[in-house]
Amino acid sequence: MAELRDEKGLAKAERYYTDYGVRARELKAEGKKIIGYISALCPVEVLTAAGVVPFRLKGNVNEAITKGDAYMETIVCPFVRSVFDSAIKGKFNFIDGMVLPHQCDSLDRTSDVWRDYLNLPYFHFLNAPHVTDDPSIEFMKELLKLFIKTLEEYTGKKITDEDLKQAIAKHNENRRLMRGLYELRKVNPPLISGVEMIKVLIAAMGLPVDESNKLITEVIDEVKARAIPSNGLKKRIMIIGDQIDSVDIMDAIEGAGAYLVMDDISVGSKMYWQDIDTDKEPLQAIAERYLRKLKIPTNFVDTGGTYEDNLNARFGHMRRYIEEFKVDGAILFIYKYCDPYGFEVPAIKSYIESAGVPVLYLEDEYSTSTIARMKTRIEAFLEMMA
Amino acid sequence: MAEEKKGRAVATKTAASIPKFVRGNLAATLKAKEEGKKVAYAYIADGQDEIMRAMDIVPAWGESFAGVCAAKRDAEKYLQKAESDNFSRSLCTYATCTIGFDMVREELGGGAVPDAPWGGMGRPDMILGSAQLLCDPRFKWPQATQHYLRDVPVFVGSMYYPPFDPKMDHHEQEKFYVKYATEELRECVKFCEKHTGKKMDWDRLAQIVELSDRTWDLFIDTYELRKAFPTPMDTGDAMNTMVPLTFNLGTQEAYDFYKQLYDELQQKIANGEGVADPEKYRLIWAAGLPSWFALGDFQYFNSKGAVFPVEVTYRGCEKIERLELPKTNDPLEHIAWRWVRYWTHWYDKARKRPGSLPKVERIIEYIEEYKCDGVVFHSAFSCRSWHAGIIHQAETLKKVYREIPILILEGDIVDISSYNEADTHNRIDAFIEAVDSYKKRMN
Amino acid sequence: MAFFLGIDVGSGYTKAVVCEDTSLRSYSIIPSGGDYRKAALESSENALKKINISMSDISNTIATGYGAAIVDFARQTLSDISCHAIGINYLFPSVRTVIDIGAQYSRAIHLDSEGRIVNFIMNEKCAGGSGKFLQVTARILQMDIKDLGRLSLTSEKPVEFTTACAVFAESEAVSRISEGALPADIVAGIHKAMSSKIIVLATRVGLVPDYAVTGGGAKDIGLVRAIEKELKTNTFVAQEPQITAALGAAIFASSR
Amino acid sequence: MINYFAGVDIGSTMTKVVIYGEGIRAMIIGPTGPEHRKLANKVMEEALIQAHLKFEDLSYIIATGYGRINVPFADRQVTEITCHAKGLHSLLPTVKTVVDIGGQDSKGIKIKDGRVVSFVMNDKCAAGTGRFIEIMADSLGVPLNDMGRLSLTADKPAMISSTCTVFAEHEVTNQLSGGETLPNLVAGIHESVATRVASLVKKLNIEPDVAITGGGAKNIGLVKALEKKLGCPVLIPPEPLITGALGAAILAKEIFEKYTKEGQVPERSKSGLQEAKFFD
Ligand SMILES: Nc1ncnc2c1ncn2[C@@H]1O[C@H](COP(=O)(O)OP(=O)(O)O)[C@@H](O)[C@H]1O
Ligand SMILES: Nc1ncnc2c1ncn2[C@@H]1O[C@H](COP(=O)(O)OP(=O)(O)O)[C@@H](O)[C@H]1O
Ligand code: SF4
Ligand code: SF4
Ligand code: SF4
Repeated sequence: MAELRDEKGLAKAERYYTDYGVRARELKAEGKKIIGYISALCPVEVLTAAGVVPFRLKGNVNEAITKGDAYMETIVCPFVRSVFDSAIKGKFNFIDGMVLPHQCDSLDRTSDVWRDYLNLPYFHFLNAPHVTDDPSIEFMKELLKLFIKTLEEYTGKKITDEDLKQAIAKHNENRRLMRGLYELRKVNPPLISGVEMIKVLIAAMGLPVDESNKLITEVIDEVKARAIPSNGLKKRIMIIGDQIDSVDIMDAIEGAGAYLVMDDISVGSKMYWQDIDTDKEPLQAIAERYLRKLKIPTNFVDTGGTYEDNLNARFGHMRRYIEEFKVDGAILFIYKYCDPYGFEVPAIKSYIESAGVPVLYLEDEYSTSTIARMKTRIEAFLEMMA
Repeated sequence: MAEEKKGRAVATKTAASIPKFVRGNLAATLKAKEEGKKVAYAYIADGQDEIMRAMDIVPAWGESFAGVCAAKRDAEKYLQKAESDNFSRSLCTYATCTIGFDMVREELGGGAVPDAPWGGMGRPDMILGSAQLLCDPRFKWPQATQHYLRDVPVFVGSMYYPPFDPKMDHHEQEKFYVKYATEELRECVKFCEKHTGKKMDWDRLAQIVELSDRTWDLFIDTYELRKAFPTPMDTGDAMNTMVPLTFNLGTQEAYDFYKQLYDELQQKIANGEGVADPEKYRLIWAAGLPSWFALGDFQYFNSKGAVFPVEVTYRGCEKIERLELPKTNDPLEHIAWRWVRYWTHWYDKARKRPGSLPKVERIIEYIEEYKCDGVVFHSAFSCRSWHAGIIHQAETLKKVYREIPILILEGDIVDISSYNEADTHNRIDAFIEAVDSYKKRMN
Repeated sequence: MAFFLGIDVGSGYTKAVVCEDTSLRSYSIIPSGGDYRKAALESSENALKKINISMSDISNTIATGYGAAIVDFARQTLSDISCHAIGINYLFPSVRTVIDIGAQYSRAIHLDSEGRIVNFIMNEKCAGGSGKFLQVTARILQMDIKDLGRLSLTSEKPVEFTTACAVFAESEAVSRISEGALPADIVAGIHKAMSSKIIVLATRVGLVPDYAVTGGGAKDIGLVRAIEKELKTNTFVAQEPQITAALGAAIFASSR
Repeated sequence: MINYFAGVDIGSTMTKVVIYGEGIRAMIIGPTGPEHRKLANKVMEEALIQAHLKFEDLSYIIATGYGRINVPFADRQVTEITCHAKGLHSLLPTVKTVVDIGGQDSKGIKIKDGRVVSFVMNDKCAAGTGRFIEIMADSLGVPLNDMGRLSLTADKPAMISSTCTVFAEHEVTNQLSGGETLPNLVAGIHESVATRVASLVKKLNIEPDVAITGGGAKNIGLVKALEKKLGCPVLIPPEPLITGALGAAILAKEIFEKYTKEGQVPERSKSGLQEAKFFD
């Protein structure tokens, strides 16, 4: 791999994206333990502190779900089915274990299936609550302790508060850097395209945090060096959804003649916008970040105030993105059979539209097989906005 | 479209009184205003029944109302209404049916909805949801409802039990799970106090909890009578007789109902009266909510000589003594323990049989005790909570127990649009033949 | 010496089998069309004529399949799952997993060592992946359905199909052709798509060897090879796999 | 001098061309073959003959429909959603909700001032599309043209319980042999499609006037069934099949005029009307 050693920034991200898991495989060969996880709800800091490599699992939109359907009902959301299908087909044969946080029924109700059929040396179901009040934080801390205990047993290494603090610092740095890259999307036209961005996001989530930090820094340097482009004429789009983790839909959006400038997806801004407080006891700080700060629909938010207050608490960040990133239109892309996102659609849609930004709601499979129809809808949406 | 399908003719007299119960529950929500009571949207098995009863809050059950709409084959208009505001068809249809109804009622000013099945439900004063078990809709549905009933406050509590992990002892964890659940129930009380303006009468609560415990016991005693040959009652009836336990827990009516059912079953056993004549095959309904619009399918089974002496669905309780609950004077803590143990009391057993699961242990135990020859699951497409993981349960059952015939029917609870009777009957026919050959093989 | 008749009224084809005691004497396969009763009569008569006997020589008749209920001259009906089990056990007693590919439905049946059904599973509300695909493909390529199999075996690069709908597979195939895809690759692509659906069913009943493929789909060697590739083992295919259920019905008739 | 514009709508089933000057100068409808480009040429040539024009007389051409990217001589591609709205608005300006039933998909479009404000499209399933009706017509042996008329004589539409087109096809033939009348079956088929389409378009808050376009609008039985399911009358443009192509042509005119007003010339496609080559 000598010829690749000079590869940097976007080129590196491209390779990590295209051959997802290539770096994890190398690290595995070096004797590192690779722990796969699903969802932005997994406290990666704990994994980093344990000295293992957190590796976010993704599905494959280009491959039909075949083997997985023999074990998992088709009423599970297609994203989860696709990840499981990839796993059972051996695409992640380099992982030593897996963490499945309790994000939603599609994950919760299939946790036995993951455990029993993948049969990994390490498996942990993190039973995170959905409610975010004080008792829930205390409960989450108990769950984190349990999580830590299982990891310690697995690695044979104690996880100290100091380890946690260091991991928190590194991941906060990671988030800060990524937000810096997002900054470069604010200009018009953005310095980095949505397609490039998703590649960086995917590449980053498959790396140990130090390498991820280095990659993002390189990308920022590379992108910053680009000539400031002349004024862009295309519409600026934000995409919203859960784990949208392939270029195809981004490509469809940009190919239809728009700039993809922002996201509220679980491999994107949802991962990077909220830091962990460093002035608190680590478990408390981690629990608070994952329950209260993380903006995912499975963290129940109720202000006790008016409905309008609740909406602001749940979706206010999207309005801020709209302003900061000068978003002209939003695409809400939800997978079928997803209750947590599905039940939010009317509320999100009307909330964003009330900010004067039109919303295209797409409910679809996790598959490129429907991409042609998606394109038509996206093009029509852009024509509608023109 | 309201082509009313004749409901299933029930086998027991007691079950025939169920429509009265259901109507009564719906009517209570409409009458509550006159009586100065508060109405709460509530969700079954959330552990909050006794709190509501103790505070004279009238529960309005969307799950019951949507079931009624489905059974009357009159849910489509509400499903469509919800869909018109972008609620996907793949979401829980209890929720989307009820939300559709809410939307219609709001458009009519919040009062009665003239053409609603059985008069519909009254507008709630509060919504009492619950996160985590049992499902996502239990907390997303209340939130989504608030989009249409903006002034109605929402409470979402949290009732968790430790997940099963063959490598991990759950007993340690139970304590902090119970502590958490107790605190969340306390939050629920606070919320109810705030929105009813009343204080909780803790003695009354304790009495109601005690009554529920007795109802749990009586329910199980009654249902265990079904072990008899021929069984005096099958799942077709149980989908009705579950109503008092599920929707009226903590009321004397519920207790009395099971007393009456108990007596009737004993009588039938004495007379040797069964559900099918002759009873040739005994099946277990091993998971899944029923298709409310197709309860007649149970009769189709019966017509083939097949009966269901036992089901997992809606058997939402257990003999209290079997749960070995720690003593406590706090009724909320008692509810929490009862709730957690209801799920975990199968765990030790499951751990003893390598590769097994608690849900599978339960099925095995019932197969053995009720002498079943076949297993039927129903997979409803709009509810992941009870229906995702069924394939794995079936596989595990075959692996750790034995190759018993299994039928997985696919359908929905409310949405009739993918149901095909002829098709379902064909499948049942083939399954009965499989059960028949299994019985021959086992002999 | 007695004659027994088994009739399988499938959604696509109606099959009649005449057995003399338990040996197969003749059979007939005709399209079911709209009138199942007529198809049942016609196929029975065809089969009887071949060995110069008439209905009155038949001791017992069993009907099976989608339209079995309409066959009023049968003494009894039995589901096609059971009939497949009996038929396969008669032909290949070592088979434990039967994969049946019919016109609308595909199913997998798990048998015990005595040929009794242990479990079965079939596709549900959608005909995606069923034998209908083969008919559609044959029509588009303007070929006889019989020749699809061999053509498929010559493919080097099967086309990836993106639709699972049996109806839209047609338009997808058409546009692939217009993009220059070779007919062989189209057929092989269809076979691949179908076999991956079918394997899901087989996996769910347990994947116990030996395997047999039955139904009209089993006549397609390309499809059978695609299935074998997924199973990583060979399968049994009868000389006339489409009559398996009818044969089972006739055998069953002889046992009554 | 009049400027001429063309709209080419390559649908999954039909290819439609409209030439627009001041008013419609030509409209041609032909079946869509697998070779879109070749066919687009042919239909365009026919349209030019009908309009007595040469290809060079066309100032701007827009392609739309499912095969829109396969029209090399078009100057721009626009989705059928925008084009249907545009076309329909020019024909029936009071319409706010458009239902388009085509061969491969059904759509609902809400329009305001001739512009799309929201839309829905069906899933990738043939149920609820024109294809469903075609297949049923075929297996009943009824010409597609007669389906509508036939269903109007039904006394009680047959209940078709399968959603899947493949299953429904068998169900229909069975019912036919079971003695169900042809009109009742055809009406049942229309009800089945109308039910699916209605539940699709009901996702948009339907506002009157409602119109139907696309091939489905040629079928009066389907239109009646849809009116029943939607609970309101439905308008039909004079030649519903060409709505999309007409919209494309009008859009071509608008775009061209916008450019010329600003003193600019829109960029044109370099490909002339030569036949495209497929298999080199
Ligand atoms: N000669 C053949 N070669 C390949 N496939 C065939 C052939 N004949 C029939 N088929 C396939 O078999 C299917 C019919 O199979 P069959 O078992 O008769 O189904 P059913 O019992 O449902 O009518 C057809 O849909 C077609 O796909
Ligand atoms: N004369 C007619 N009578 C009834 N239906 C028709 C008629 N002509 C076309 N159709 C229907 O219209 C459909 C094609 O409509 P069209 O809008 O052209 O679709 P697409 O744009 O996808 O090609 C066919 O599937 C057919 O069902
Ligand atoms: S898309 Fe929805 S159902 Fe799927 S994993 Fe995400 S939250 Fe869960
Ligand atoms: S358990 Fe299932 S049916 Fe009940 S509310 Fe939850 S999702 Fe709906
Ligand atoms: S996708 Fe096609 S095969 Fe499947 S149900 Fe729809 S029409 Fe039938």
